[in-house]
Amino acid sequence: MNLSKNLIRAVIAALLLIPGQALAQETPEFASFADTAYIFNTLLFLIGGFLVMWMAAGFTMLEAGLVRTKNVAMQCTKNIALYSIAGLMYWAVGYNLMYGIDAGGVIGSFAVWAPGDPATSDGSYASASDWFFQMVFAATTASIVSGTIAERIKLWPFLIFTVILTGIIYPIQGSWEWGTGWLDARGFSDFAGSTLVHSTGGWAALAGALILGPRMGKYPKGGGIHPFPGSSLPLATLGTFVLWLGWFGFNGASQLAMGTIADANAVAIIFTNTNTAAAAGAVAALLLTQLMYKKVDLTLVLNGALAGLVSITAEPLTPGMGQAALIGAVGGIIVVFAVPMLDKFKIDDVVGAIPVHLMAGIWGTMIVPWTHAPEDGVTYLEQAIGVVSIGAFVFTASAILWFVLKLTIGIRVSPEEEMMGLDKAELGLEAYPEFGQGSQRV
Amino acid sequence: MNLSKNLIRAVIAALLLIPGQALAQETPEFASFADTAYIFNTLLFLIGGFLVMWMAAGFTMLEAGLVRTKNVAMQCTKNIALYSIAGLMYWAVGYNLMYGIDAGGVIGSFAVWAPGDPATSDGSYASASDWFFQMVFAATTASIVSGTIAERIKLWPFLIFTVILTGIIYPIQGSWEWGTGWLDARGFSDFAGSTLVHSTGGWAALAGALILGPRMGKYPKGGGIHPFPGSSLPLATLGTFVLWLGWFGFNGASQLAMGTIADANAVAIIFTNTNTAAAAGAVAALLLTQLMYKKVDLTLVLNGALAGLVSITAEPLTPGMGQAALIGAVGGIIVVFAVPMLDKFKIDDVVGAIPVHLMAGIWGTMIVPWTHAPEDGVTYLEQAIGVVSIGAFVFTASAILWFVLKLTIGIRVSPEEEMMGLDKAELGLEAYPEFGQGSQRV
Amino acid sequence: MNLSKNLIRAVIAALLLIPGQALAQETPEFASFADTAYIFNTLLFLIGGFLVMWMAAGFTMLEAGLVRTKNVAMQCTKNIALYSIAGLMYWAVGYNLMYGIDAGGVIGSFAVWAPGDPATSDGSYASASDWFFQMVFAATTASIVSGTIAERIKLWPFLIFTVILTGIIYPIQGSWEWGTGWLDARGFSDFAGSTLVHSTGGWAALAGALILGPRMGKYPKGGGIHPFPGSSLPLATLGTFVLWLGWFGFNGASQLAMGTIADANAVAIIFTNTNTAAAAGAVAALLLTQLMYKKVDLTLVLNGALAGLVSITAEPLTPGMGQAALIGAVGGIIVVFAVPMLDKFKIDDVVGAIPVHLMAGIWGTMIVPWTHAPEDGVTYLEQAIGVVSIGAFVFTASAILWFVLKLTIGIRVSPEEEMMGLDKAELGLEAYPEFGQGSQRV
Amino acid sequence: MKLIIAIIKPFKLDAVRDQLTTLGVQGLTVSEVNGYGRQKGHTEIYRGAEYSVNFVPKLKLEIVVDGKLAGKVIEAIQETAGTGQIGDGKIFSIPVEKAVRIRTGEQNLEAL
Amino acid sequence: MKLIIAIIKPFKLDAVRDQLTTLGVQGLTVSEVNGYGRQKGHTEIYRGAEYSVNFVPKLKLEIVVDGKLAGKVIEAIQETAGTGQIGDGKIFSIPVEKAVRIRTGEQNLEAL
Amino acid sequence: MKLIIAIIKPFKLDAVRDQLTTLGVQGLTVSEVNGYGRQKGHTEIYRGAEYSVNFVPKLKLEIVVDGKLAGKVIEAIQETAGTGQIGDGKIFSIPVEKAVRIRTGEQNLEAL
Ligand SMILES: Nc1ncnc2c1ncn2[C@@H]1O[C@H](COP(=O)(O)OP(=O)(O)O)[C@@H](O)[C@H]1O
Ligand SMILES: Nc1ncnc2c1ncn2[C@@H]1O[C@H](COP(=O)(O)OP(=O)(O)O)[C@@H](O)[C@H]1O
Ligand SMILES: Nc1ncnc2c1ncn2[C@@H]1O[C@H](COP(=O)(O)OP(=O)(O)O)[C@@H](O)[C@H]1O
Repeated sequence: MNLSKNLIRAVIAALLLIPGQALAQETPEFASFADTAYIFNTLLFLIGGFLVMWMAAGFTMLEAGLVRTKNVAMQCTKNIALYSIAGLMYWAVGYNLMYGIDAGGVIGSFAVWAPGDPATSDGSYASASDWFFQMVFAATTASIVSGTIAERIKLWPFLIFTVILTGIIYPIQGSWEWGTGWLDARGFSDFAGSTLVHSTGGWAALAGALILGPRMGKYPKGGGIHPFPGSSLPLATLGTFVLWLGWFGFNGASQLAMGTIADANAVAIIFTNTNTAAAAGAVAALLLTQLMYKKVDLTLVLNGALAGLVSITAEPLTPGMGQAALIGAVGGIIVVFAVPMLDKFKIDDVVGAIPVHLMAGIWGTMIVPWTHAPEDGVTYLEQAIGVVSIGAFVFTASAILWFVLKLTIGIRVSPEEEMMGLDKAELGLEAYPEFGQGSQRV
Repeated sequence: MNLSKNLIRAVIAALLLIPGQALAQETPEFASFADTAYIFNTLLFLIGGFLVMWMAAGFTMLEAGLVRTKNVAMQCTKNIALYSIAGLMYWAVGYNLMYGIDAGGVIGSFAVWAPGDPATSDGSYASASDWFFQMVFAATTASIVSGTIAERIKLWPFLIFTVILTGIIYPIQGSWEWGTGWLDARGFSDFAGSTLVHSTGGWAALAGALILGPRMGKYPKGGGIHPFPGSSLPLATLGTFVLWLGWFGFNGASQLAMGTIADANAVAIIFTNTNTAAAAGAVAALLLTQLMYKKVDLTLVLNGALAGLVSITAEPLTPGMGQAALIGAVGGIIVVFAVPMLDKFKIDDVVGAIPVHLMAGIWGTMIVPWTHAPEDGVTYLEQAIGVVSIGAFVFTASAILWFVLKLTIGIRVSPEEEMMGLDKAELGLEAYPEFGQGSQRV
Repeated sequence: MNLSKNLIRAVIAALLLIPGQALAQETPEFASFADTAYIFNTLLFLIGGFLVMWMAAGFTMLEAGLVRTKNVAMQCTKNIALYSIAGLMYWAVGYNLMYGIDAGGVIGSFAVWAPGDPATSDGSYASASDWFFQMVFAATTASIVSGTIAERIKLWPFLIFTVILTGIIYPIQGSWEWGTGWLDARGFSDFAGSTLVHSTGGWAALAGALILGPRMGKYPKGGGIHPFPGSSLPLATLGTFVLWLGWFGFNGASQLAMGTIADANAVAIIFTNTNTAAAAGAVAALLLTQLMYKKVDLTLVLNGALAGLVSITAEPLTPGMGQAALIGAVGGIIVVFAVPMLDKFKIDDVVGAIPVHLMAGIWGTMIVPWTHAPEDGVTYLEQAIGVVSIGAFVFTASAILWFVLKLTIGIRVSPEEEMMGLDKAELGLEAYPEFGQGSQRV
Repeated sequence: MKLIIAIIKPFKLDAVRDQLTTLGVQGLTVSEVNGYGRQKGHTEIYRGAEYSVNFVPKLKLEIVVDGKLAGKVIEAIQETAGTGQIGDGKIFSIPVEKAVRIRTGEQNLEAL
Repeated sequence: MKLIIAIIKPFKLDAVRDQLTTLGVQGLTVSEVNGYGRQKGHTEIYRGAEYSVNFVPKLKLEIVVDGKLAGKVIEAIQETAGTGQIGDGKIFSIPVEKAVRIRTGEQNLEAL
Repeated sequence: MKLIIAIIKPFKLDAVRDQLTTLGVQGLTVSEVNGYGRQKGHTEIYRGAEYSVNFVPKLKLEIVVDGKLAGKVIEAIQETAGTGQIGDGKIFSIPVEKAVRIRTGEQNLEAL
């Protein structure tokens, strides 16, 4: 924090990063309004990035709250590990696989990312701020998976899956659209990732849930469903609020710029639409569970808010407030119906990630043309092509990977371990060692 | 995140929003320093807005920690629902009722809000960013109410009250001051809402507490007070820290601008004064509880910090650091005396919202003239007129509404339900189903 | 929030703060690009400041999760109190002791801080924003101490120690480097405080741990170690995520400026390096605990992430991504070995603050020259001199203070109180009164 | 001496204890238990799936008393713990052969 | 009447209760307990230090039944709670002198 | 056979268990309980209101032993669990008619 040294550092940094501009940077003064825009854009990425990073904590709390006590520490372990892995893999492989692609292409390049790589910036923002913002999206995708397949998957196969998901699978499909690959060329539109992030996470989760099978005792032989209530609803609620907060970064900074009045207005509209969709999703689930079950189900209200957020993510800018509310409310409704529907198919999704991220993600993506003028060229057909092609790729790739893991190292803990809980079985510790039966208490 | 498409989008957005300026926005370059200020102002609203949004999570955690286990899930449900409802009502009614008012007027207009409405922006910030920032204030007001009347009020009457509070009651009184209505014209001053937000929430809560009555067993027939210790003090502490953090947005962004050096300096001073008042409030409660009870009461320290924050909210800019510390410390002292005092009157305020938000809010508002130069025209008389008139309006309107709800659908759960806990009775689930007695465990 | 009044206020504020400039501020327009930079710099401090403030909540949750149930409320009390005390002491004494020093000097001046003091700003940012950012660093230092000596130290001696630490000890050593004192003059380099904040906290904690002694029963007479598992691993995980998030402010805003492209690039690089080091620290601890113990230890993974963060803090700007990963990974490795090593020496560090903050802090400081060009003049020798001299000063001063407290008011609770838990003994309440044995439940 | 085991509704604890104190009972031990009986638990809904919670939270009191006092104690519990509604609980009486106070080594009636 | 105390593995609760119901048992009381026995607990590692957890979570069932039914009840528990693996638990039978239903004051067999 | 019920201070558990093991006791069951007795609990303050916590956390040990061993077991508990301070707890002895090991069906002394 020494100012004189900072100047030296800043100059060095400038030299390292944008060699051409650094020479012009001899004074700390602005050279032009373009510089101001550069800083605003960078700031938007950084703020958006740290808000999305915070979503990793949101997923952790949501999942820790919705699994049973005996699996809480494992869920925490998986979540901090997956965020860390995403941070390394997206640097080592992911970013350039996603953005080092030719326009209209199918696959990017394999190269470690480094800041200042001219390919990674159009010169209107710091390349490192862009990397940071893109990386947290990859981490979000992995967070989605961990919730669905909780309480029965072994730690290491999950982590290996995460390595491939954040390093390979996510970047490849991402390159098709945001990397300006073939889907982008066709006219597919997914503003902040209803399909690219949320459905992708959802498809990977679905493949895992199918191959892993449900938790022991969830669907008893005699028929019916045996619910396993989550261990801590306040933690689940906290997680939902964290995700809601993070989503302002997720959608808002996906505007990718706020150096002009138009961009600033756009970011502001994205904030309001995002909030409105979430609110409408929560209220829809609130009303619907009251009507259907005569009781409000808090966990479905939480899921409803998240489904509202996922739904608006494909296009948070063009809808009016009423449209945003409607889009979000339908997301909330989808969740209330899809959660028991999955149970009917005996697909065991511990936290509801498939309804929230996959189904509401599809809905959000398909409804994009509704709020676009025809001349924008966003069509239902191209949206469907995007949804289907990304879905097919991610589901197939994930299924193959899960299968390979199953056949090699195995993906599921033993029934005894599942009964004992993953915390004791795999970690050798307990999340709340002292409560109730805790061995430490006695 | 496709750049070319984003440009199109940005232009569309600009056209939708500020038709006049959009034409001038053909290049992504800055047109002028005024544009830079516009972006800074918008950014301040957005950052302030998401910080205040986060306060909704803070209230949730604080309240979940201070109610008994059997009511925790209900408290979470109420809080996520109220934030959602505020988001919808402030769009459908609230904003224009509050800001669509003539200077010096008494009531605004009834109109759905839409971004870009010229009435909602003076052209120096994105109108949507302002809406977002104002909306989260309405939500805060409702959050205050939910804590006081916890553990005994039914879900739906509370939600209906929230609809009216955030859509009608809060905006009307808000219009008198921030909407440039009659109180503003007289010279009342409430920078960030000690009265407009906090006391308003407090009056609504007080009316509710009086009409609902205390929790069963709180004031036993034989006399005395039977405390019901909160279920989780770490969650209550977390909630307090979240609120403290959010308050930087609450007060800081109430400067409403940071596009000039003077505004940036002001926002910075507001941050330091806000922090100082909170710190002094906490330390005052710490010392006072030690002196009075020979033991430090953590829950009163938490309340003390919040009371410090409420106290400085009416004027976080003009005080010096020492003044800020004093204003906050008095807030902390008020809480330590007011909490048992309310108990003496058998007013059962589960989380201490009335001392924290109503009483410290009055204190903060009344002390504003102290730190103002006489030529500012802020007088104790006008402050008192503001406090009393808003108090009278909000208390009366709330009391009528609570009464109507009581006579129609009823506002209080049955004694059996209260004993069983609202989680089981009204939601049919449990916040921590596995701990201790949890039915799932056995 | 009245605009006209705000203008008046802003002008007053400007007059109060930067008298010279205020006259030039008659219009709300920008005067120059220098003003824009001023606002960006101020904004960086404010955002960084609130993120670091949030770390206080992170430490609270981490510590609340790692102590036993019977000491959780006390840990919450200590943490909110220490943050409050830091906020007052750094105003009353700390800031000017730290920054009111002559270049190359040994001690600053004793003076209460006030905004606008020309000594505290070089005119390129709001002085209050700088104070706020510096203050939260002092609070962080105190947070580190509270974790190590938890579960056995009395409340008041701890708070008195905090008063001196944040008001005197931290500022004096800080003045030597960031205040441009003698260490800075020699060429010592510590970008964001691996030594100045983290090791300082660690040394104070170590002195406390040695003088207090271990918790009863931790090292049984028969030999061996009796672990006391933490009460809530999800809270500990939440705390770690909060700290990780806050660290973007901690390191990022330590660039101290973002008003130029070079600075914006630097802040962005700092974000990515910070994240990478944390991720690598977590992954290193994950792999290492699996290899060493055949089980992953979540608490060490959490510590590993934090050690990664501490390690990169001395120089988050110059490393490349690979270097950042390596620096962080070594931090994670240090933790895994140092935690049991401390146990061998019977130094009882409840949360691992000494390995994380002191040891990784030394590592991070010593490795700074590796990523610097020789012409930067950062040498291993000068780094060692900085580490040793600050360590010697802080350890000695802390030890003396702990001793004086021990001899006067006593620092340790009685064995009965320790067995009963500090919550009941010192606060007269319980963190989770209803769980398990809770008296309220029965 | 008898060991009186009483299963009661949790909120009745204070009333029962007060009443027993007036009878001269100087100690008792309480545990949190789950009861299954005629009172049938309730149905919860979690994420759209109904399930019945068969067990109801109860408290179990264990009180060792002089055999001569046993009748009165049982009566007192029955009166104070009753609400007249299903699930009020049970009282069982079991013979105790020996009692020891750990602190002093006192035995039997002196130990209570 | 007998008080049957059964210490069982927690996941066997539903099976045992169902079986007892078919025998006509109408009520029972369950507590969460920790057991020490031949089943030796396990070793945990916390921050690099190993430690053994000696106690194993178990459930304790307390069932007061007609003396004539006691044999069948014990048998039924033994059959349904058994896994054949160490730690399956124990059943103890203790004589009960008196039983009272709090709600009605009914006594002994009628009270069950 | 006897069922020895011991109410002890929680931190004495390890000492008692170790001592019993040396006597040849191979199993026991522990529950968390709240005790009311001469040790009077303490006063807490919550938000300015005082209230007394009447119940003190204790552990309850249940040990079924050969009748011949009962005396020694009681003695051993009394010695190891005692601190000489109020609230040390009680030991009660109750006759047991039958014991069964669920795993094997072994009965009585063999079942312990
Ligand atoms: N045979 C029994 N043995 C042990 N405990 C019993 C027995 N029957 C009932 N209980 C306990 O008594 C409680 C109340 O019994 P229940 O049949 O529900 O109603 P009631 O007390 O009105 O007869 C049960 O929840 C259970 O804990
Ligand atoms: N003598 C005893 N008295 C009371 N409870 C016992 C006794 N022996 C065993 N138990 C209980 O029975 C449980 C199972 O006993 P254990 O010896 O582990 O295996 P097994 O049931 O196969 O003989 C123990 O965990 C303990 O709760
Ligand atoms: N008559 C009793 N029946 C059952 N438990 C008792 C009885 N008296 C005392 N206890 C238990 O023994 C514990 C200790 O008793 P207390 O009277 O406090 O002290 P002391 O053990 O020194 O006599 C109580 O907390 C309670 O759990």
